[in-house]
Amino acid sequence: MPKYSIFTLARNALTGHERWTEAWRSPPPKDHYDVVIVGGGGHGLATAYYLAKEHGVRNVAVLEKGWIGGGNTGRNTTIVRSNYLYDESGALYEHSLKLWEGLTRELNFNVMFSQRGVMNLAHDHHEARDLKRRIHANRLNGIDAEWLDRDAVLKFCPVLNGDPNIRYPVYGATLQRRGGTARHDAVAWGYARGADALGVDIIQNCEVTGFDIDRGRIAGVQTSRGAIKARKVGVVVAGNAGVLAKMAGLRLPIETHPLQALVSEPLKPVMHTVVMSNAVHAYCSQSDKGELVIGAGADLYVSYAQRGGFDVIEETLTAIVEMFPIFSRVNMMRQWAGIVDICPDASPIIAKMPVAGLYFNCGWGTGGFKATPGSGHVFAHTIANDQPHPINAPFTLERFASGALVAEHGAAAVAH
Amino acid sequence: MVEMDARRRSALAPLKLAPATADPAGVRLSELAHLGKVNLRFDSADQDAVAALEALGIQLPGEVNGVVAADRRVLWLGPDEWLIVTAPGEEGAVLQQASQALAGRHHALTDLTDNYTTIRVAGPSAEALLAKGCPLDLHGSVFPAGRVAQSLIGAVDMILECLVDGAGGRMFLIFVRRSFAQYTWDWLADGALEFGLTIEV
Amino acid sequence: MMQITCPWCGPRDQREFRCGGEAHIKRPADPASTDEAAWADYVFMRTNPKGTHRELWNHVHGCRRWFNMARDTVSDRILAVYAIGEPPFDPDAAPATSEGAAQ
Amino acid sequence: MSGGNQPYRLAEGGRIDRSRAIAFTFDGTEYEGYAGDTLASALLANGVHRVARSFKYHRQRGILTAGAEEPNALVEVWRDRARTEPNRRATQQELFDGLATRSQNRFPSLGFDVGAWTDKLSPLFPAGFYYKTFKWPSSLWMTYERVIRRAAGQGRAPSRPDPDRYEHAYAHCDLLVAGGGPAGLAAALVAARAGARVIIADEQAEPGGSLLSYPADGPEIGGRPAAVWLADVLTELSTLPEVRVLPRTTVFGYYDHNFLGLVERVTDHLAPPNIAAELPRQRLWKVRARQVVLATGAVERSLVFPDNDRPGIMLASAARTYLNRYAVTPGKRAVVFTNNDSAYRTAIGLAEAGVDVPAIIDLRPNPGGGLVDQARQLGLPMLAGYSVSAVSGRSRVSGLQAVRLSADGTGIMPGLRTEVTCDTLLISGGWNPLVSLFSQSRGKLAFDAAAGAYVPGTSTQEERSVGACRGTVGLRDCIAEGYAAGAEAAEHLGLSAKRPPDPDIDEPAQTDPRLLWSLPGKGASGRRRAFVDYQSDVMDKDLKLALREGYRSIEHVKRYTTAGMGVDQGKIGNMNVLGIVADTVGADIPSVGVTTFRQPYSGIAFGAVAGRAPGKFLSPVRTTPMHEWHAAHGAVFENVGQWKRAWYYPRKGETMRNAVNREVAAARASLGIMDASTLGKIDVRGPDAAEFLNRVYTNAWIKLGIGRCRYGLMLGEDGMVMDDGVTTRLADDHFHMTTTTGGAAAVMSWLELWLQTEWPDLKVYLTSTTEQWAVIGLCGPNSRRVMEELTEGIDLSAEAFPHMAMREGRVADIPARVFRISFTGELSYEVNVPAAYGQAAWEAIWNAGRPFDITAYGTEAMHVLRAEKGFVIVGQETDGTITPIDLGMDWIVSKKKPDFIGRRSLFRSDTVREDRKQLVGLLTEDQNEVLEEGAQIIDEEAPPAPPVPMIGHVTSSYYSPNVGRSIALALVKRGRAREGERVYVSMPDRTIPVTITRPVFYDPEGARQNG
Repeated sequence: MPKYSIFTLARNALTGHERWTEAWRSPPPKDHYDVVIVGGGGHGLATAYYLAKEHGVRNVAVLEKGWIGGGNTGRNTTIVRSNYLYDESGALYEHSLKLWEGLTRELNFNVMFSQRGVMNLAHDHHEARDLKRRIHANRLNGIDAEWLDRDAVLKFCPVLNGDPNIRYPVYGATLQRRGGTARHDAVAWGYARGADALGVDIIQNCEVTGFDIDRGRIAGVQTSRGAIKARKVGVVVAGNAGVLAKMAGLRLPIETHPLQALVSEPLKPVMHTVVMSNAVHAYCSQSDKGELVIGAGADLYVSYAQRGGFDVIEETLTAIVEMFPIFSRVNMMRQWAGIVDICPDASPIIAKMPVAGLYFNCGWGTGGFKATPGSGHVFAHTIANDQPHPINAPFTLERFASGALVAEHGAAAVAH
Repeated sequence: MVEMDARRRSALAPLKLAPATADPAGVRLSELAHLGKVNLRFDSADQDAVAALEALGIQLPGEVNGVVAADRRVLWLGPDEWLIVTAPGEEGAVLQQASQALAGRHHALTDLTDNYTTIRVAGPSAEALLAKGCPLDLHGSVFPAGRVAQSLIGAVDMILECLVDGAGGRMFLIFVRRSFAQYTWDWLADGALEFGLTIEV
Repeated sequence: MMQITCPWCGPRDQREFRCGGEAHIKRPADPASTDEAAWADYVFMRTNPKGTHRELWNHVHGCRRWFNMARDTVSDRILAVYAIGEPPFDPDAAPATSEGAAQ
Repeated sequence: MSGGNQPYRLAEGGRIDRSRAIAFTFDGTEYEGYAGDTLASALLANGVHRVARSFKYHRQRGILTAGAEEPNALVEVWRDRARTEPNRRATQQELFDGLATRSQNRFPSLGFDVGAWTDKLSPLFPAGFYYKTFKWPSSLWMTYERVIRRAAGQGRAPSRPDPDRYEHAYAHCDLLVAGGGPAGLAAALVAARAGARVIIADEQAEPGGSLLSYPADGPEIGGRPAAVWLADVLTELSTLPEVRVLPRTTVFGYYDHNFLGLVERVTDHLAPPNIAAELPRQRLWKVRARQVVLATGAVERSLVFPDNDRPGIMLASAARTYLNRYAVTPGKRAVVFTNNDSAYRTAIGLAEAGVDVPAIIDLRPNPGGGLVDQARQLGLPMLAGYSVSAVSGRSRVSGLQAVRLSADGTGIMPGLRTEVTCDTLLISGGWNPLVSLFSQSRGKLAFDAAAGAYVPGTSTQEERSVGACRGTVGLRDCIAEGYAAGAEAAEHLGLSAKRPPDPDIDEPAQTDPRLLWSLPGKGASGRRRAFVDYQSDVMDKDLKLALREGYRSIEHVKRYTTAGMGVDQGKIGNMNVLGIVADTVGADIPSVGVTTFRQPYSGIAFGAVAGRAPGKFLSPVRTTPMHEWHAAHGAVFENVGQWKRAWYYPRKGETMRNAVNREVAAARASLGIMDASTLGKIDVRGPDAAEFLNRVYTNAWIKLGIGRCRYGLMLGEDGMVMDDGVTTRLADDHFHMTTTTGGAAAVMSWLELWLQTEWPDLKVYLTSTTEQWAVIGLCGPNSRRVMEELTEGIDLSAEAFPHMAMREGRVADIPARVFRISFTGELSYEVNVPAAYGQAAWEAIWNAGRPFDITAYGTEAMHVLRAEKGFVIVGQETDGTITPIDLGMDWIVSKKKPDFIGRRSLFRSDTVREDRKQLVGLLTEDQNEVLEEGAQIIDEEAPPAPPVPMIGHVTSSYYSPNVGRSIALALVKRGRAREGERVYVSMPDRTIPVTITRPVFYDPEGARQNG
């Protein structure tokens, strides 16, 4: 794998960059793999990478029906944080955040993880109560979190609307300084390049159409490019989890909803952190290109259409202009939607399935991007050892029967 | 007409509506305070019940989203739900007579006189003003006088009724819940500025 | 932005409605004697189909009536609206029409 | 040329109003233009081409186009600090008196920009360079990023809030026509004549589209000059009552079910004094159309050759527009460089206008067709089979080198080259039909190999594309298609339309272009700068690098190189990207795939999408019938959902805590009054009403006596507490239900859901009466005495009117329902009167209460009073994970009822755990220490290193003047079993020891409320 650095960049400049080699191969599928990962998004590629790197499982294929990183990985608003309420989620997302902090070097690929801080706004004392409950829990779980009063909030993000007489004035906010944003495509590409270097086959334009199950045990998958045998199959397909589950005869507590986002035309940067508000209901950051990256809630009906209603865009930009009145004359440049897999308790499922050798990683809903490294890391462990890593042990399918949910609606309320 | 108890305050009374006049007035706004409003639920397949109500001057509209204009105006709200609108103070009589007429039948008669207030939107730009926040097709060919619909005006639920105004054109009555009255009024008045606003009190 | 035909009020903008999720979910006749798994299936598990979805909608800003709707979740075309209590819409039985187009 | 102060303005012609000269500034220099000019045409009239610096390499850039697709000429329009508008297309900004504009993305000036070093060093910044560097040491990324962010962005956001208005309007029509060019107008006309309700939206200041760019002596339409035909059509449309023509209006989005979004720019073209304050700056139209005709036209492609981005290089069609519509010549000596016929019109037009045209360079070895012949007849020199291999001049083209292409067009024939001096280079790479809206409608695109362009294929909505956006060439066919589409649409609407005969127009037939996506020249790719996407500074070699590095999918190529991701969203460059990628991988274009077109078609202001909602109308402010009284008595209000509730009533000099303490004490000592009108109220009526309540509440309702009240808990099917309230039996078949303030709407639709879908057999009607009633809470030992003074028709004695009963009578001579219920544990009454009487009743009670020093108390005092009694608040003691058992409310969960909503979930293995969090009380050692709500509880005084095990959290915490100390409610694991134990509340700086108690701090026996 050709190393990336300022020096190799300079050397290649002399030859007009004609000597760079491909970041990952595009081999034809083999007829057998030890592990097949279905879904070439960030989570799937990370899973393959850690399988190869930490568990020595290198005869691995990642099957992607389109192009890698083309689903929610390439459509999300790239917010990374770990300030969740419950111990189980805190451990999962903090595990992920720690991996983020070393990811650029780990992958020798700049994922531009920018720890510019994430603020969750409170607009009255009732919201403050819930947010404080969360930061107290974060602190005791070793997750950095602090409370900013109104003045501190406006100092930290001066472009916020500081008028005390508006409908929902700024009351205070939680701040996780280690949170921030990352470059979404780079995460997929970086893991793909890393996994490929360790021998993983990344196979695009290869859609899984069925599972081969032999006496309750997975035997392989049927794909648009033929049958592929596999001892184990890990499925990480976000919004399409239900479709794949059905192929395996499983039912999931998941509904697939559109989640919309938009960006503005590039502006000279004026906003250097991430601001989220549940009450006014939108969140916003400014990319290194200068675009305001904006999102809000998911549409409340099942859809695979990657579309959603214009009313959500209206409400979202209303909230943005309310919070940032100086952005009113800024242009929306592009809007789009992903399809997200929402669990009743707003927490994921990372677990063995009733079919032996079959594993699902789904239900990330509106907040999966931030978990990419951690999700891949514990899912790889679960697949390699056929038992969960302690961190993902609580995130089973069975919890919906027992009632042991991990209700993170508060921490995940404004979709991101 | 029953005499009005001076202690009753309409939802918009606190606004102390100041008359405003613009020329030309694209929109004329006013509050119709204290109209009697009785919500009626029952199964209109029961012809005897329907007849008994008709005897009281309460005639159900034959079509959905329809209105029967009379002293006791009946607005269609749903397959088994209507709003009976009367002159101020008449609601008591309607409640009492109608519940006798429907006695022994499964029904609900509920006084909602104070639950709603009524805002009249008139003038050549009335439709354009409503179109700023109402997703209904308000074109005269689709929503003529004698129609009613439940929908949204901005962020507020409303019952919208279309009537003939004096000049033979259309005017609209908006029924909104009391606590939303001031917000709705402000929203309408602000939106009417570009057309020229007259407030009638 | 869909246009949904309320079985009572006629075609209205999607904004007037709220989706109530999957329709025709059978509540166990005797919850007390229903085991955890079956109960969880009723409370939490969903069909979530890629294709025809039969779902509940409420004309929440209109007549407040709940009704059934069949919609293609890939195209968001509405295949049918029908009253509560009617049998589940069968895509093979009925010809598809788009509400958006039909209006 | 007119010379004077507009040296490039022709002496006559054009659609500008020469009687109205308009002064404007660009980068501080004063210029003059005419009414009807755009900023671009006026600048060109003054000989100004260089107006911008490019995004990445800071190269000097000129005006490339005459429309929304402009990738280079983005300027800042400056009205004042609150009204700066970044990234405005100079080609779209209409001129108005005093228009002040600035170039962007340069420092200190457009002429000298320190950022320009990036161009020199561009070999170090190929596509995706940032993925390969700035990685070491990782701790420094934030520093690198700070530097990168300085270079980022283009325009600047305003520094003050936007003072302008934005309006929304819903619109419904039979036919929406997007694009007011010949094809669109033709369609609109036919449908409108048939009586259809038609909306025509056009981006420009006046409808007409391509017709506006025809020379005065251009082709005649059915014997009428194009301009006359246009005027006639517009006149007829204006006479048809159901037609709305919207100029300056962009159809930006095509959504599901024929819903389209339009933005009308109402005042952007006006000078400040002429803008009426109540006029919106822009209006967002939300259109539901039964039929749609797309007539959005086409944009010309550029050609990809070395230094194809120099100022003075312009699309040939744009030059034609400036020449004919604005009477402006782009230069004095203009070379035309093309791969198709259409550019010859420009050459001919310029030559006829007296501009020197030293060469027409055509990629085709043997160009043919009528326009080519006309050019020949005019004796314009032609270089057929030639390409441009080099351009000289940095701030303005000064000359170029033309070379003979090899047969396959990939190489250069040695020897055959000529130098041409010129100040303008007009290019045409063929045409891209604007299929953006069609694609947004989810129509399937088809590829036209001859034109090298995607065109509309199969439609999925009620929509038709006509004219150039469908790939149609030639005015006659465009208009004919318009007529046909208008007629078809009308027929689909059930109208009978008459389709006019196709117009007879004399225009030369055109021949196919020669599609060469990337043209040779400048040898070593290190020195070559051939731009595919001007907006994002993407060159052909960047695309090849991406492919070389394995980014094969077209989406990967775009994302890696950022091609098509700029403000023009690739309108000019996308086809060239696809062509170059296809050539490089040796595939045909369709197999490379097409990237999806996203809304909006072109940028629209956030403010327009938000409309009037931000600020005053963000969300309704709901007020109670007594609101005015509270305000007059100094109440501080708090938001509870959309409601404004009186929070507390501070007297002069009182802090919040003083005021609340006073209110809390008074309510128990003598008499308190509070406004409880916001509670949700539902009238439940019908023979099955009691059975219905039995199913939705956890406790039993069948036997509740008439005139009696009962507290109820509602659960979700998951067994978790959802809402609570007191419900009263008014008659055998009639109940008055109350809900929490915040839960009112949700509970109503929840109950309707069960009634309508699960239990349609139950005979029950629900009616919301929340706002029919004003509710006045009277609380305290003296409340009965006040009631006695005011009440008629009710025996108020404890025996006749016990706790949890309701009586009807008159209070202050107002018909009232009086409930003896209490959320404070005191002797209390809730007086319900019709809302219109609310303030009158309140004032009467207030006056009658004066002898008892009646005290108004707000929601904060109410919280303290109920906490003293350990009464829970749904949403504070509960969070969607709490069962009644967790709250210690087993007493309200019926053991006898076989079922109620959520019952089964209470018996799941996790919900029956012994160690679940349970509601308890907490007492601090320091009686004045008020714990922080939300604080977490731990077992150890000295917490270990994280993660620290947490056993619960504080849900409510207040100072209680009645108990004389602070009190708190909390949820603690196994809490009930740990009564009396000491645990610790963990704060960042310390741990606070607390003792677990029963969650009741005052009058545990409830003697007072029963008194």
